[in-house]
Amino acid sequence: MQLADLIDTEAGTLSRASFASEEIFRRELERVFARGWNFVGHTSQLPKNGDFFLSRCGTETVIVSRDEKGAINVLLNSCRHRGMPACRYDSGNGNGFICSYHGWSYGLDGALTGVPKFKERYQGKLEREKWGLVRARVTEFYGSIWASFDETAPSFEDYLGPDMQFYLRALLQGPDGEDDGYEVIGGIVKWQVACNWKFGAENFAGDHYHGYSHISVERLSVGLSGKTSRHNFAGVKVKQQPTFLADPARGHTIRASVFAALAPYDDQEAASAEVNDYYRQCHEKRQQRLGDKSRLLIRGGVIFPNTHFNSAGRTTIGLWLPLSAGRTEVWRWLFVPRNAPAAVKDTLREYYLRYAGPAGMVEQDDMENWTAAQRGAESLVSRRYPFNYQLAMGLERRSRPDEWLGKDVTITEDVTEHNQRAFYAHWARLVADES
Amino acid sequence: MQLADLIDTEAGTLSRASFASEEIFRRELERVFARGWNFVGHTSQLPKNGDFFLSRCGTETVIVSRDEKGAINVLLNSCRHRGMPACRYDSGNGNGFICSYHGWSYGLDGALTGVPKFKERYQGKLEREKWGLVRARVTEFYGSIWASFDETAPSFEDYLGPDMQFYLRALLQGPDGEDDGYEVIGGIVKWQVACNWKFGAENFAGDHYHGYSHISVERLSVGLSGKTSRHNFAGVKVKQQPTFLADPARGHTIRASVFAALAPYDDQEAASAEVNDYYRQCHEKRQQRLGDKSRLLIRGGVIFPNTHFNSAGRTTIGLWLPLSAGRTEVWRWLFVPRNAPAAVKDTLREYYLRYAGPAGMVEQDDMENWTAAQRGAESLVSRRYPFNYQLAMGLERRSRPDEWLGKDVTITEDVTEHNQRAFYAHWARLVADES
Amino acid sequence: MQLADLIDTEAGTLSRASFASEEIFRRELERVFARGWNFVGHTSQLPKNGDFFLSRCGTETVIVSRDEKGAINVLLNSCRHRGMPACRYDSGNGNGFICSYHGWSYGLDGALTGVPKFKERYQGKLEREKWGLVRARVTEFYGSIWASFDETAPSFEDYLGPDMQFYLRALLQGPDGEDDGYEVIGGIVKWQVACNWKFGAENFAGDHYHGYSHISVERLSVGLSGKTSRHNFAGVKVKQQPTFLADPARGHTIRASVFAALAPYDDQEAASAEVNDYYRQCHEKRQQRLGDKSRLLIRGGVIFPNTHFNSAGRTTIGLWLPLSAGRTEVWRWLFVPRNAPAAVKDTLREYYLRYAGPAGMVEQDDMENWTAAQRGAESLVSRRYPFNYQLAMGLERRSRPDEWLGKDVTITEDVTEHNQRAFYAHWARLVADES
Amino acid sequence: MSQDRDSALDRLLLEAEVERFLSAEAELLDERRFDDWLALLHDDLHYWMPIARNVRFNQPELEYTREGAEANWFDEGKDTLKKRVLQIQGGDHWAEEPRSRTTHLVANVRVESVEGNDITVKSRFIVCGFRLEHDVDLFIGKRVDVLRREQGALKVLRRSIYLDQSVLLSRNLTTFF
Amino acid sequence: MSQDRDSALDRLLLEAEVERFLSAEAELLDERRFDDWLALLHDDLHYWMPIARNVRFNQPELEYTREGAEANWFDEGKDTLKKRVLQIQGGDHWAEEPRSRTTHLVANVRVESVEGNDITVKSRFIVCGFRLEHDVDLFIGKRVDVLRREQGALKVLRRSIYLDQSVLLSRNLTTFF
Amino acid sequence: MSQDRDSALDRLLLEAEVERFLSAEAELLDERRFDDWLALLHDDLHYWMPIARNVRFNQPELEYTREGAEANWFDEGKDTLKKRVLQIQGGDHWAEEPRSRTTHLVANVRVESVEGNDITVKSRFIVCGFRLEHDVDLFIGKRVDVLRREQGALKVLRRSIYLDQSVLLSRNLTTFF
Ligand code: FES
Ligand code: FES
Ligand code: FES
Ligand SMILES: [Fe+3]
Ligand SMILES: [Fe+3]
Ligand SMILES: [Fe+3]
Repeated sequence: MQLADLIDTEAGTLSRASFASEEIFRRELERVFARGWNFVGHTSQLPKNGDFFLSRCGTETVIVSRDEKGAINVLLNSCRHRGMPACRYDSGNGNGFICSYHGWSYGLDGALTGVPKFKERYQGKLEREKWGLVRARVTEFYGSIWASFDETAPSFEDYLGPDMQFYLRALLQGPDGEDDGYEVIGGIVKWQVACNWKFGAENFAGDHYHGYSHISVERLSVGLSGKTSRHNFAGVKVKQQPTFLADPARGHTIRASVFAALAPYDDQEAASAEVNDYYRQCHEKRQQRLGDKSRLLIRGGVIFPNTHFNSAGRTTIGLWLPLSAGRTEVWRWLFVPRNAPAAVKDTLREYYLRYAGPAGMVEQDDMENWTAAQRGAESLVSRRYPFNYQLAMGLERRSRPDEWLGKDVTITEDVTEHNQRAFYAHWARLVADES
Repeated sequence: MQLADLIDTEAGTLSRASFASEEIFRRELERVFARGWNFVGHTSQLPKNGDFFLSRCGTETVIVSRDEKGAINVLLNSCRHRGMPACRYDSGNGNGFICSYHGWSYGLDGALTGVPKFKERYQGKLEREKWGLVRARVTEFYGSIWASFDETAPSFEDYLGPDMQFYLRALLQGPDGEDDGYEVIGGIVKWQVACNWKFGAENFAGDHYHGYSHISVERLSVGLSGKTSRHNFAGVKVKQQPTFLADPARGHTIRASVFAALAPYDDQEAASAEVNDYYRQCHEKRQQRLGDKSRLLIRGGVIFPNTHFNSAGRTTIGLWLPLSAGRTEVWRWLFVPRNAPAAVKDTLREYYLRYAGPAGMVEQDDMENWTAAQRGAESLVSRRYPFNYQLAMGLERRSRPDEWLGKDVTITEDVTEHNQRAFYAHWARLVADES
Repeated sequence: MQLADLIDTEAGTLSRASFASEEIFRRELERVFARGWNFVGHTSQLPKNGDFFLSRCGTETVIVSRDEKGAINVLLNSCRHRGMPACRYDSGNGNGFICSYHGWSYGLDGALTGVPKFKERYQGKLEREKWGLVRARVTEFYGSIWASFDETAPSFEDYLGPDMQFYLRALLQGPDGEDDGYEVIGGIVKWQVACNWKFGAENFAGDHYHGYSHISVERLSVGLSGKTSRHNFAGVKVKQQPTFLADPARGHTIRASVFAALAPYDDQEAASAEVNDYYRQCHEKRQQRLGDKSRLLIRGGVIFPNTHFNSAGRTTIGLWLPLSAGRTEVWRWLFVPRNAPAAVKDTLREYYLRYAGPAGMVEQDDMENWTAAQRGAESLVSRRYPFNYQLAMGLERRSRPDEWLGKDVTITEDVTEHNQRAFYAHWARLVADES
Repeated sequence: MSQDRDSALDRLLLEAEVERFLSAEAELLDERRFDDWLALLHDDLHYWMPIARNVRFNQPELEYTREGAEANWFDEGKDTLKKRVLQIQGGDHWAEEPRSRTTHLVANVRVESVEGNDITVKSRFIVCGFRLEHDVDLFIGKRVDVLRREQGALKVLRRSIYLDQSVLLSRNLTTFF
Repeated sequence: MSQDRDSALDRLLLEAEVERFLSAEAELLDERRFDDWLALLHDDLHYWMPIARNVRFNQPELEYTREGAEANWFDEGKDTLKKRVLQIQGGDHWAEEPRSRTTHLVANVRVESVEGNDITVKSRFIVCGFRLEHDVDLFIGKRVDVLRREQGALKVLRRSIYLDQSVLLSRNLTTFF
Repeated sequence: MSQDRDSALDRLLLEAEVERFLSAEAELLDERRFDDWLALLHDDLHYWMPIARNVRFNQPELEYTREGAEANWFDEGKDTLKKRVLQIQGGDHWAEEPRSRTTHLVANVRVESVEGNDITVKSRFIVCGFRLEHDVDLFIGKRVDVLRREQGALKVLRRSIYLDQSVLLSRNLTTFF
């Protein structure tokens, strides 16, 4: 299997080895994960100076901390002496970290502040400034925190590109259109799935074709109100056009709805007056704030490679963390509108829990199918037959309903595998790249 | 370790790396398993059109089905869209298979019959005839079903060769000598053993030297009647000569008994009149049907590489399925004479269950020894010392008691490692083959 | 990662790949373990002819036996026919071993004494003298038993070198200075740790810097008497100088104390009169026996590569057995002075049990830290940053307090990573060695 | 004296009733008699399984995510459990089709307190699920139930389930605890 | 009333007797007192462990192989069990020499019904077997026993064992359930 | 007759008391109420967990290392256990900081004999420990306790723990059994 042959963009096919080969997996780690930017958390998790929590950056465990100056740091959680994790608590508050092996101590910014026997036995020669915890490059973006360990990578803004900046900002706007409008619910949801991380990535990139996976839940009104079907969007009566946008040069993908026209709120949350009122007010504020652009509703997507999010009434951001070609750990942050009344926050929280994750009535069927599909990517004969990504091939276009929808993106309206094709084309370039 | 040096046919030794090296294991999968023919089941498992069951073909999970036309199909159980198993039931009856991921549907013959959004979003362009479930080559042989995914492999008959066709046909003849005389008992026995698959293969190929493994059970009359020792054969008073036959060009091996002369039945099943009568009648019918050739009694063997069987009063066919160099999954089909009275079928079933498999008083000791021997093949220093296959070396001959015993086979009478030598010589040729 | 770059002796750093790379692990097995000498047990485990026990030699399981002539044999525990362990009992007494697979039998010295069907089917041709259990080279050293499977390795004495012979002999001297003064307590302690074996090796080589690991136990008087702190040494009032000695050419390392002068016993075990009396008498006898050299007290060390020991009032010898880059099995022999009264033996036994091993209040924290540090050696980004071994670098010297402390060793007084540097320098030479 | 004895026996009878109830409940789940199982749940049931966090020894209050306030594995009422049952019963909930084979084991059943009609019971559980050819899930943890007696019958009013895994090592939680 | 109470206590006594019986039996197995164990088995014992299959939700009757008709892990009487015991006791049954160390754990013991001398009991089991240096087998499942009282003593008349694995993930079933 | 019944009920009450005691003890451990747990241990407690060896079928007496004479996993008194508790409580015993989350499950509780104030009890245990993100330890085995009644209260006088692993497959034994 030549790396250059993993993907056939003409045919719209991808080799199953992409999901099963440990050699390709190792290249992914080096060329895709070690070079990208990763979501590591949200400023609402660090209200006070001294606050910290553990997160992941691809394959790495990192400490995300707010130091005495209020600055946010992302630190490789591995003591420079013998590699021991400097921090072993999921979260907390303090003025630094002491390694439990030989007692080297580090500040909230990773500086090596204490070394036993520094004078007597290192004769003061140990270059402490060189032996602090490894610091990642960090960028805050409308409340979200991003990190990269690649000094040669572009800035986070350039990594996102102009269009994705627009979409990600929109994602992080509250229902009322206010920037940085969300806060994290306590408790990050973490679990493992026995499949390649890309099954998750391609699903969030824009797989509206897998409705059959969820036929069981369609019967059961698991929606926000518990009385409507599983999805719910800022409801207006006018036609909404599912739209799939991809940045082919950077591999980012977005699922969105574009409404035909501005329209009044249609009381979709009537089941609860309080919730309904909140969303009506938000709907109106948002129209005022964003005007015509309020017709764009982000439904989800993937910041290349493995930061995935869902929106459209429920906002979650997560990570597909590669453990091996056939095993993935998932982390999920649940968000609620910062200024919403308790009733809305509770309603959203309950909605997430019955919808997403290992106990989620919707995602359970995704996980089951991905795990089973992984076997089909692994076995000797079956892996000779590439996966098919031909859905709506040739229907993508650069022209778009509204020019403000983006400059560098390709777009397909209605169900398609366009976003997966863009994601894998970029992925395959990086994996095959010999530089 | 050069691949060419794995075996030393002069010395009668085989490198332990053959059982422990993951690199050799990968070559086995490509050169031995992907190129051979495998037993996948029996026509008695598919009485009606629409019947299907899951089986294995080396490393692959396959669907074996009888379609509307009554034809038997062996299909790779992996959806062509994203690899999901199309069927997840061990067996059943229906008119096809629907993939639970995106809902592609397939006919009993593997044809891609349904694709959601075929017209709207594939614009009818998806070449459905090219995207059906992968079909294996299939051959029925006296009720047994065989499959191969190698288009370049010879026909099953040529793969067997003339002599093995004769032996396999004989194996499948009922006690009364009637062709296709058996049916499968419901419930395939499946388990895993932490050893290389070849420990099983060489044992069934003809290891009559390991009696010491079974000294405990020899005390306990676990035979057919529960009153006699563990083996039982169509009993006649005349001398029976254990005979080991191998097809060196193809790697197949057979254990058999050849009786000195035709002789009357000797009531070995006297413990049960009904069983005894049945076997007496069968004995006589068989002599009439087969004449002099009825002196040949197949006791077991291996169709290269991993289809193994036991006979001689109890007929079972099984598969050694390679999971890794050090782990094997075993599948076992139990057979009873199609036309035997219930008492005979029950007696045989109970005999199998106390004899074979994880709960079998005989095979338990085989599994224990193979698992322990596997460690000896793996550890760094011990694997420098080859295994010894010198038993009765040089005693094999092409001349034979009866010319009808075979043209292309080599033969050794009485206990020997002749069959293992032939099995491994062929195996080593394929593994070292660079084509 | 070039093998030559694993270590930077100038900088005092070591690549984390040394602990995580499976490729380096395979080279270790071939170049470090298969070529060294290993402790396999103690003569006190084999009081009678016919006694045997199972042990390990690096990656191998071996039988250690005392044969009819009273000679000690170390045998690869793998039948030469198909690799089955010839012995499956942890210990026992008998006149040989019968393989449970095909019944080949071996003498206590490994000779192939019995082969079923030897005359009839091997026609007496099997060269039995060539097919006995593989015999290791064996050396007894003051009661300890050592083995090697490398015919090209130097003698055990040369492998030790003159200085290490002196230290090891001293280790094996009873508290009263008598040679071969110890016996093994029944029950070898065996467990597994999810870290590379070298975390254990470097710790025993001389890590007096990790006191922070054990701050919890310092509060709790787990010492010999249960009333004093965790360490206890033949107590005298004069200053004792912790001293670290390494044989750079051979990789052996020693932790010791050198007392400023001969001095009377100071009743450190006053908690128990009987114990205290015993140690006082030993102290005096030892001074008489060893004179000035009694000022040297061995505290522990490592015979390269993986035989580790602790002394200083409690004598244990153990093995770090490599299972994979990230997993290690530990075996520990506990010793008591052969001639000590029961009260002393019991006190020592209870001291070991609360101190060492998985239930040991001290070593539990070591195991926890090593396991956590292993992750830091494995993850993609963190493993780019080498481990730091700069403690007291440049303070080692060849001159020494007493010339009898050794000719070929380098020495550092007081806490240092000098011994780890010597251990890894030798290890890296062997791993990079292409011969 | 004999009064002590009587109350001791009363206690025994109550404990036995509770154990029978929990064993029978486990059986209904293993036999997939989900409607009968739902009938054992009080209409006001609260069913809660928190997520475990690794915290400093002096902050035990942070160890489990908070009910009704934070993310939890389960934090719901009977209505949602009913939907879960309906989903499995449809035969089209792929995560449970073909069905898992489960074994629910309850031990250390201890009546903690009795207040009016409410009995607080602590127990330990092991739930083992097998599905398809090779998949095994083993869930081990602790449970605190409040059982309410109404018209003589016991119903589960509150169930708190402590699973102890921090990162869930299984892909799904499709069984009931 | 006090009659109710008496019958309630009778039930309790019966349940306790059954639990003691099953615990004592488990102990005999773990202590390898196999002859004493055989003495607890009725001469007409039927001992059955089916093989589990993955089937469509609406075909539960196909989920376990049929006793007396299909392949099963065990489907035998006391005579065969006696042979299994003799095999282990010989010291030459290599799959059990050296012996495994087992722990038999029984829970959720529930008296399902009493008919004449026959008591039907449902339970859950965990059987853990260790052997040699590193081998571990964990068997988890459900059991249905029929215990018959003869001359005051209980004996196992029928034992149905549901293991729930489809492909057995262990090489051997050398222990008793 | 009714005397038989009375003694049968007495036995039941004793068994229930013992089960409650062991369940309550398990709960204290899982809730890390270690001081309360120590209070359940008799001052003369002997706490013993031998190491298992693989021996010939006819040498069962060699299978477990000997108490007070050979190497054992545990072979100690209350004083050492107190130290272990103090070590964990300090928050600086890294092998237990952050703390493990444990589930102690006791089953097959059987009163073997009663002699004066001493009750000999056999049981089976499963102890499951989770710590940090992914670490799981599962300990399964058998226990023999001698409980002594003093001033009405039960205390653990002797505890023998049979773990059945020969090579311990875990790095640490930081929990209590
Ligand atoms: S590993 Fe952190 S101080 Fe040594
Ligand atoms: S994987 Fe089968 S339809 Fe998509
Ligand atoms: S493997 Fe030992 S005799 Fe065959
Ligand atoms: Fe989905
Ligand atoms: Fe055999
Ligand atoms: Fe230490």
